[in-house]
Amino acid sequence: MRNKIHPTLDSAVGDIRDGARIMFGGFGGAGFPNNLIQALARKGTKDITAISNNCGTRDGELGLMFKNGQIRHVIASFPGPHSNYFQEKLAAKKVTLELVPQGILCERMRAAAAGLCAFYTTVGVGTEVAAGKEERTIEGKRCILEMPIHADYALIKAETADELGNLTYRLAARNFNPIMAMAATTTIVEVDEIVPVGAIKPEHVVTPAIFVHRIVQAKGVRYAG
Amino acid sequence: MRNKIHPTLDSAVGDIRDGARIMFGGFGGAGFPNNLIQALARKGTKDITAISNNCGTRDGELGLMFKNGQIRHVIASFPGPHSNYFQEKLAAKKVTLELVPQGILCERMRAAAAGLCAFYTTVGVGTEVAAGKEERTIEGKRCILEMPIHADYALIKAETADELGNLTYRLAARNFNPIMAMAATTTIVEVDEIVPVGAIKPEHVVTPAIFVHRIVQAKGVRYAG
Amino acid sequence: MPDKPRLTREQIAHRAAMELPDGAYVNLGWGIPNLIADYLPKNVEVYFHSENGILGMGRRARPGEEDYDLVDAMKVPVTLIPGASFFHQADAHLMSRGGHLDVAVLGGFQVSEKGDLANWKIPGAKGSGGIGGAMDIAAGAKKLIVCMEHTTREGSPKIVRQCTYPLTGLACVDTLVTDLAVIDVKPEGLILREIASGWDIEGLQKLTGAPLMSLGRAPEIKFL
Amino acid sequence: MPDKPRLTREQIAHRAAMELPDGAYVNLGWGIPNLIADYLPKNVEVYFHSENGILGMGRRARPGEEDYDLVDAMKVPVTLIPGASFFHQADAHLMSRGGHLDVAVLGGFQVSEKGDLANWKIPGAKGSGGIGGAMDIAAGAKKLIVCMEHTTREGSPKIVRQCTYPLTGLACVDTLVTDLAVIDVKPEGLILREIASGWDIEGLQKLTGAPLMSLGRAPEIKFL
Repeated sequence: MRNKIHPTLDSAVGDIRDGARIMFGGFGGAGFPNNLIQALARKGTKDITAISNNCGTRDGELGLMFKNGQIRHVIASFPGPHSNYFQEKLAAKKVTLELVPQGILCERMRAAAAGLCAFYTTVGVGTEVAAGKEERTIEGKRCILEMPIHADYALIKAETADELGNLTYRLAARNFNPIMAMAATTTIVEVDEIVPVGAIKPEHVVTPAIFVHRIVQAKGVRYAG
Repeated sequence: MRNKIHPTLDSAVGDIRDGARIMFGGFGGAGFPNNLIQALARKGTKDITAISNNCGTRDGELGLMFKNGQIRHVIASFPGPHSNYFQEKLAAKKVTLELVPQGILCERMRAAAAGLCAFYTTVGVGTEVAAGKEERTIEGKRCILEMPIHADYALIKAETADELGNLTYRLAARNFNPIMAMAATTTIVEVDEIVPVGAIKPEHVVTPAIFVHRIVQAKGVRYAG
Repeated sequence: MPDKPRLTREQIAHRAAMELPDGAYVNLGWGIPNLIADYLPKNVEVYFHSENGILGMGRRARPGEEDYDLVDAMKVPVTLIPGASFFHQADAHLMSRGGHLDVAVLGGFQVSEKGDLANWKIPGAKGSGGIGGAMDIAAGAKKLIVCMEHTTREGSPKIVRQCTYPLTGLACVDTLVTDLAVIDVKPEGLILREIASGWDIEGLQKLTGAPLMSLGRAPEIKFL
Repeated sequence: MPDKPRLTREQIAHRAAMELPDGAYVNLGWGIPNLIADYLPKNVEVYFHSENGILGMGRRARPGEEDYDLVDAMKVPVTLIPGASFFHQADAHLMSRGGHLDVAVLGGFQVSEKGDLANWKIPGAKGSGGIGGAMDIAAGAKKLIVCMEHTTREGSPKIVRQCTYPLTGLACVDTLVTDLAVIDVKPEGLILREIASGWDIEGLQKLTGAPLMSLGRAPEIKFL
């Protein structure tokens, strides 16, 4: 049996090299892998392409990554007015941004996860997000072509992992985490609790172990802001 | 509150008109809406386009629909060697068939569910299923364009529904059922048990109630073949 | 000369709440729409969807009741109603984009006579801006209601022939509830359905950047 | 003249089982691949995926133990190992198509020297035929192994320059395990890795419809 459990947060992110494409889970303060983000800050990986719904808050979530200047490019749907470190770096042209509608962000990650090459959607037609994208009419509807978003790593947060890597999530802390787990080449999860194999009922597994490559238990750091 | 619970199988399928496009859940003997199928046989709806992985067995599952001559066109991945009534009708040109790779069948239904217009896949490139489909190369990969599969109705089987229509499934009887529930305009579910609202933990719901329009309790008829 | 009275933000929300049919699955956007849940008629039960993966959202959490794993799309701690469910964000947007929501209510900066919506970015505003879930919801809801003031603070019409702000979606708005009127967007144009007390269509037209039509004299906005 | 001995179907399965790395997520197709689970080396733990939505499938159910809600892709009642999970069929094929399976093992009618696979339809056969999950799995697995007899019952090669049977996928096969050889499909061609006891490459080539290459003398197939 492959042992996926890492003893420390630092070992779990230990091989993430400069220039990596990384998905970061979480939405609205819930389900962010804050402890893994802090480990990545300690490691000092640079030139990251970050794929995340938000760009963090002053002190929380991805904020630290921008404060440290570790991120070069962002793919996000709502960077957020409180993402001050991101906004500063963007204004100073030290970070570039691709804005993506939230559902299309999910869908492009899922396309990567599912081995699809591209898809057509009506979302964004006639708006700024259609710029540079192929447009055509299908079944009478104007639609644009959207490409998969792949990543080298997903850093996610779950409530419980069993020792094989099956995951469950608490309440709305689920959000982007299961999608990113499926989409990235290597998925690293911080969890509140690791339980023995068999402790999660097979019908209750949300992210099957096949999508999880590294597990680390972390005391949750939470940011309400 | 909308009451989704139907008193009888017959009332649950009562408005299904000739020519309807219907998805039928189930795979390998598990999770077939056998009681709803029998009600549809009693009703006698004709010229059905059936979307289902299999075409039933001699006595089971969709077999009855073919025996009765109720189905005109089938979209399936594996009609099956034991689908004798289907094979007879096909040989007699009383039924037409579109064969679709199983995962693409799922994905085309999901595209309908998710409001996507079309998608490109490498699956089927260079094979019979690519016939008549647009081909192009994306990121160096040959791929073909696949269209959503919509349906007027999904007839599915779940283990438990709460009174709002939240569903859970037993073991591998889940299979196509949640996908079809999302893809069809009207989803009709037969269940072993209807439980009070709140009896299913929100994290354990597999098909949220938004996808379920009619619920009927049915004693399960099961076919092992 | 003081203006005639207009609806408050709460009254706009109240009037919009009356558009929700019993049993509907509903998504409420930022701003005025977020006030709607407080004004549901007693005999109407609706199910609130949040694009972060909740169906069956209840009222906001009271002080001391907050659980920051249970927040809405505005990051505000909420509660659940019995029969709620959780799912991941892709399924949440499958619901919004795939036509599963009966009604979505969004805020708006501009709405065109064709029902184009601009609600995510003010030209020239500082910062990155952010789209969030608005484009998916606008594209996919069975019925889209926009709640907004009828004019900008400077008095310019927000209902226009052609949006000049960055667009959220084309021809997506079905109904407008403003502080002055309830207006349906139809193929033939903007149809005035109700008008605020004390106003007439001529006065309203002056504050509206696209032609308003009316089937007879539009009744006053009333609150249930 | 009786032929030299060939591997039995069970021995093909046994040899293919030795290709599975510890911890791998694996899908086994119909036919010979379905026998592989019985031949896993003791120190190797793999997780079996079934396209009807199971990860962590165990052995087949014993008489009296059958539960017809727990069947594999062949409709045969199976069991679960601890740590199993269920998911819907779209997620099951997201796994197969999206490159999440470490190894898939399928049966084959024909394999070309480029790794094209034909395994779903015999030309001229009666009935509808059926694709099932084979095309998705062939397109998406990280490594695709095909298990089949080296020749048809009539003695014709099943390894060919160009498939004449309806195709399952293009350039998808990585390794072939037949009753006579283990062969890797490489950009430079078919590389003989191991050969059945008593056979040599010249004899094997006569039964193979495409050129075989070998790095030195290929060793005999041995069983762990």
